[in-house]
Amino acid sequence: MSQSYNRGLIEDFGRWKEFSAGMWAWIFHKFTGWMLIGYLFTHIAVLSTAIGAAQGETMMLASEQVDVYTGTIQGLESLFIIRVLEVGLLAVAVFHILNGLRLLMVDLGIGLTAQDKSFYASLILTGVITVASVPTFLTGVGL
Amino acid sequence: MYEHDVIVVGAGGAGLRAAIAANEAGADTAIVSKLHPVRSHTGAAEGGINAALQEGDDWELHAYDTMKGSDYLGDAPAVETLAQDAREDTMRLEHWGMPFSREEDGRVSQRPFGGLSYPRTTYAGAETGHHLLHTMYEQVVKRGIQVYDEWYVMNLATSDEDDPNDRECHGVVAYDVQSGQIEGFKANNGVVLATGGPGQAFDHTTNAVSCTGDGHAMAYRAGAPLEDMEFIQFHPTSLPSTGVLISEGVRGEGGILFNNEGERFMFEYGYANNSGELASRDVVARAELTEVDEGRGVDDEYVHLDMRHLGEERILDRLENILHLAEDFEGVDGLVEPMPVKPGQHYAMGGIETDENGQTCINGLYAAGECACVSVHGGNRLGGNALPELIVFGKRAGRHAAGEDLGDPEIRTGYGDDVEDETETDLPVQPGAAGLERSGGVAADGGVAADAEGALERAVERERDRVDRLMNKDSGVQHAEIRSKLQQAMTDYVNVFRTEAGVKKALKIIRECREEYQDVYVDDPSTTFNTDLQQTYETRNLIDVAETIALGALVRNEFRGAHWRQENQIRDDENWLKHTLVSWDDGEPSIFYRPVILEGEEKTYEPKERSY
Amino acid sequence: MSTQQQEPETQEAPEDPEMKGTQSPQERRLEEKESGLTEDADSAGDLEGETVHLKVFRYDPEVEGKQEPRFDDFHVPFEKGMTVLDAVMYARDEYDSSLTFRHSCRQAVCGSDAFFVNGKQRLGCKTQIVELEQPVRIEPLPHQEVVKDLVVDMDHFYDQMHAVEPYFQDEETPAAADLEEQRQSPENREKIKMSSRCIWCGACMSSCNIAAGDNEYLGPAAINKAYKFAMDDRESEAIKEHRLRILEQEHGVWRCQTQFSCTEVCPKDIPLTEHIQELKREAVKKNLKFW
Amino acid sequence: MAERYSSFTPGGTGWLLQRLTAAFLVVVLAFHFFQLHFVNHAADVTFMGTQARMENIGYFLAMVLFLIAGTFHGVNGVYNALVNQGLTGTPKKVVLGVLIIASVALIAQGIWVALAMSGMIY
Ligand SMILES: Cc1cc2nc3c(=O)[nH]c(=O)nc-3n(C[C@H](O)[C@H](O)[C@H](O)COP(=O)(O)OP(=O)(O)OC[C@H]3O[C@@H](n4cnc5c(N)ncnc54)[C@H](O)[C@@H]3O)c2cc1C
Ligand code: HEM
Ligand code: SF4
Ligand code: F3S
Ligand code: FES
Repeated sequence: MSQSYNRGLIEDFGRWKEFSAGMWAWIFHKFTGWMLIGYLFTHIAVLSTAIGAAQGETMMLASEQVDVYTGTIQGLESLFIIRVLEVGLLAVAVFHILNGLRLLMVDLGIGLTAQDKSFYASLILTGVITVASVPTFLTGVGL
Repeated sequence: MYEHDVIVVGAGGAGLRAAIAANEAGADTAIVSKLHPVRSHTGAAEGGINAALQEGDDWELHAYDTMKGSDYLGDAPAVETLAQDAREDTMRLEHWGMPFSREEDGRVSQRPFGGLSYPRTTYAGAETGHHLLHTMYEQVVKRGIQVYDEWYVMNLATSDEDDPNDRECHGVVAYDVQSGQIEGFKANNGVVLATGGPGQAFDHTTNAVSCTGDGHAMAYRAGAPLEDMEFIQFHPTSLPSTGVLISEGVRGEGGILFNNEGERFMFEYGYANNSGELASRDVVARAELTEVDEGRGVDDEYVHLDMRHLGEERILDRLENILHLAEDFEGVDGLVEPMPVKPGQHYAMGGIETDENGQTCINGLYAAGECACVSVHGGNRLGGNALPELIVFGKRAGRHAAGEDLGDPEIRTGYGDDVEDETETDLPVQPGAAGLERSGGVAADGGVAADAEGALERAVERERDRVDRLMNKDSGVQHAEIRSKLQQAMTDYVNVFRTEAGVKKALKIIRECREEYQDVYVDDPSTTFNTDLQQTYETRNLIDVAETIALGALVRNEFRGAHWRQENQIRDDENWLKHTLVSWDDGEPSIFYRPVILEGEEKTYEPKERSY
Repeated sequence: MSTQQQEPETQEAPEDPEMKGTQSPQERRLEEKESGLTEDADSAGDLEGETVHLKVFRYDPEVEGKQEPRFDDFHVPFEKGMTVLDAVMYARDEYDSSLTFRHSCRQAVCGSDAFFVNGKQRLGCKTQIVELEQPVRIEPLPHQEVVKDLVVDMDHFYDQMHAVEPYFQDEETPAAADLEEQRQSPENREKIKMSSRCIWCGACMSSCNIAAGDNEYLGPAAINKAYKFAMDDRESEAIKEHRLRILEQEHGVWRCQTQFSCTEVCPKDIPLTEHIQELKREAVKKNLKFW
Repeated sequence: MAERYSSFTPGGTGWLLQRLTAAFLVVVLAFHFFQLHFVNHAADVTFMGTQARMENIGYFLAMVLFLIAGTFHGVNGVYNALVNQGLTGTPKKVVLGVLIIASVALIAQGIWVALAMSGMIY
């Protein structure tokens, strides 16, 4: 009699089509934030080769003897897939920054009634900046 | 079984105030309500609370206005108590944090209202009732008063002496809507009924779906008389599809009423050549219905209230909320089309007969708020006088029930040597009878209840049986059918216009409903949140209440306040300065009258022509 | 399962109650109803064009066939001005009296009938049918347990409302008997005006993903309730500080991730997010004083 | 209910720091991106170049602060997100512990890297 029906998780994510702008902003911000912190860890890991480089470790890159740091970074940078991922990272970071600014505004109580518009603006701006930066990111990539 | 000192039934303004007062007086108090407190219909009140607060105003003026408004059918001790106590009790609300509208100097604002000689309607925006209700619920939370919400009170447990005046109320039987459990609630000191209005007896009302007159019917069946039930206030401008109220403000700002031929009928047909649309509520309501009856209504149902000529700017500035109401509840844009309106039942002046302390003739049974009749409103309630009634008499009932001494009441209750029996009117049906069960506490074997617990147990058993019967019966009539038939009859024949033949017809239909109700069944087999069962109970209460309204309307052959009779369209002070009382004793209602008390503390109120 | 209804079904009298053995009358009735409904489905379509198609969530823990939630179809004749509440009331009164939902005032003040209508929390009585796409899908509020049909368990919501000490606190009020009020400027009254309009419908709480994830989060309605008191100048500074302390505990204002869905669904147009943000800033300001 | 009020936790501190670090990050992150993707292309990064930049004490400090702020901001963000989803009790304490250890490790490693880059240690 005191039973009741718990609809469980469908409620949260099964209803994604019904999400409002603010909810999407929240989800994207979360997603991009996690990507960024994930990247930060990897980034430091890659940069750690600098410790080796400082101790004089070397490696072969394009049949040249270079220090591990330079070698690792340039080696990675020469991969197309890494360049694509970098563009992705830029998109993620730009969105996080723009929406982060939007959130900071909201925290200060500025422009609350336009919160959905500012979210759409962040999305569009992210798209524009990302597309515009593609040439820079893809220059000199060895395919 | 649950046990408390004071049990308050209902959690609207009156119930909450009673509970707070009883709690403050030291009683262990509980509220039992079929709705969560904040859902009560008090939240719908907009206008305000009358209280003589300002310098230059005086409670005596308030009393005078109220008496005049009541068409001299209010009892002076009650009217004066209201006017005196409203001041302090309104202030108390302010101290409890109620967000009243304010003047520049920080004092509470007051505005003029119909029928008042001084601007004394204290208000909180256009949602005074909402704030009043929430403020008092907050105080209930603060005091930790136990609230049994979504418990439907089915009946009272009273002792079963022959004379209602000797009976005692020991508690109530209630039904937990969530679980279907039926339990007794024992009240050591008293039961306060605060169940609100009976608006659902009518087809078209500004009242909530939950306003089904349960308290009226329970008290009535337990032997407490219902007083002045024929006095029903109809509001001329409610939206046809839902009954939502369009405030007088629209007409105040210059809104115009048109019939289907585009005629400004208030003037065109001479209903009110001076004040037109701004004539008093009953005049406008009658005019609208005449238009419809004579075939000039829109869709044969309503008339048009037009405010477009006021201009968008003015409308947005002063009447913005009206635009929202029309849009949300009727789908009409008041800026581009006229709004449909028709008269709707709005308020019941009558109710359970009580004295100034809120007590009925049954010992330990109290009533307060719209379900009670002290009586302050008499034949007609002034706008803004219901909310102060809730807090003033709710408080008194709560305190008295908790055992505080408030002095001897001047108003008498119940059948006694000061009443006069009804003898003249020819009643088309013998009221009552029709094989319905007897009242709450009367033992089936007619024996005297041994003690409180026994009375309560028997009452609980009786309700359990009744529920079993309704649930196990699997064919018959459904309550909704009976309810709509009843509502239709009341709106057709006991509405704004009342004729002897019409009211008699209504009584016959009510009798039919009563008979059909013998065959009612509940289709929903569940014990979880069975609203079907609850509404079946409510419908039965509505039948009882509707019958008393119609009986009152039949016997009172005069025109007073909101009650209009075709056969005698004048106020007949010679014969009718008296209250109508209908009491149900053992299923056989009797009708009697009690004279109005016009002698106040210091002066006597002389009946004067009610003209504004 | 889908049941289409056109006519109020007429209940046949049971042939012989004794023969049915252990079956209770309720069960039998239900069976009859089920079969009756499927037959009725064939005659659907007559009123097409002027009827409203509702898909209503049904569940009852006790009734066979309803224990597994389902949607029922109802076709309700349309009338001008019809609201979602009018439509479900019609369906209940004419087709299936066991259809269960809370409702009372029909004018957006009692807060009983917040439903999830076409994917959004709305008050049934305040939503015009014509504004909705058909079929109109009506479900109980998300993120609350369903008691039956459209009725959800509100206890948690009430607990959160009560948790913020939702009552005026000030010892130094003048005596009521002196008819002396506490002064409040019209500006201050205006400041708390919107926050005081809440009708406890629970729509906001239901729409908030954070409240769904963190059961202890006070939620927008309760925070707004506290805002009403915290911003009211009639309460003293000390009490305001006490209120901020309640609000800034872990599951208080900081939980809000400014999703704005509460603000979007509130039928009383209360700027909830704005109020929550203002309280966050107030709390930070107060804490800065500590350092 | 009562226990909710029992202890006074300045819950606003974390929130405020999250905002402050965010504001700081906007500036340094933009600078960082600009430096390493537009002014110098990432593909041309060499140890020499990095060392040259890192030997500038201002740049060095900025990068270390960038790291600390970023780590705090990111890890605190993750922690909040988990708590928002209803993480409580022991798991919550465990997660907090793990996150703290991870961020301390990250910052330590990062500083070591930075020192190596700037040529201060070998
Ligand atoms: C639209 C509108 C506007 C109004 N405006 C004004 C105004 O401006 N000024 C003014 O003074 N008056 C006004 N009134 C009148 C006034 O609001 C009402 O008379 C008053 O609110 C009634 O309060 P109450 O406490 O008696 O009942 P209600 O508020 O109706 O409460 C009844 C309570 O009883 C409970 N209950 C009922 N039956 C049972 C049962 N069987 N078991 C358990 N509980 C039960 C309900 O749950 C509810 O809690 C207005 C009325 C309406 C409809
Ligand atoms: C550059 C400018 C940045 C800005 C303006 C910014 C802004 C914000 C803000 C305001 C929040 C809080 C959201 C909330 O509580 O509602 C946040 C969360 C977060 N940020 Fe950033 N941020 C920036 C950079 C970064 C970086 C570099 C990282 C990674 C290291 C990062 C990782 C995160 C994470 C993980 C969260 C938590 C997300 C969640 O809620 O799940 N951010 N950011
Ligand atoms: S804040 Fe708005 S949505 Fe939330 S409960 Fe109150 S009225 Fe409903
Ligand atoms: S939806 Fe929830 S996250 Fe905040 S803004 Fe409203 S409370
Ligand atoms: S019925 Fe009261 S809010 Fe809708």
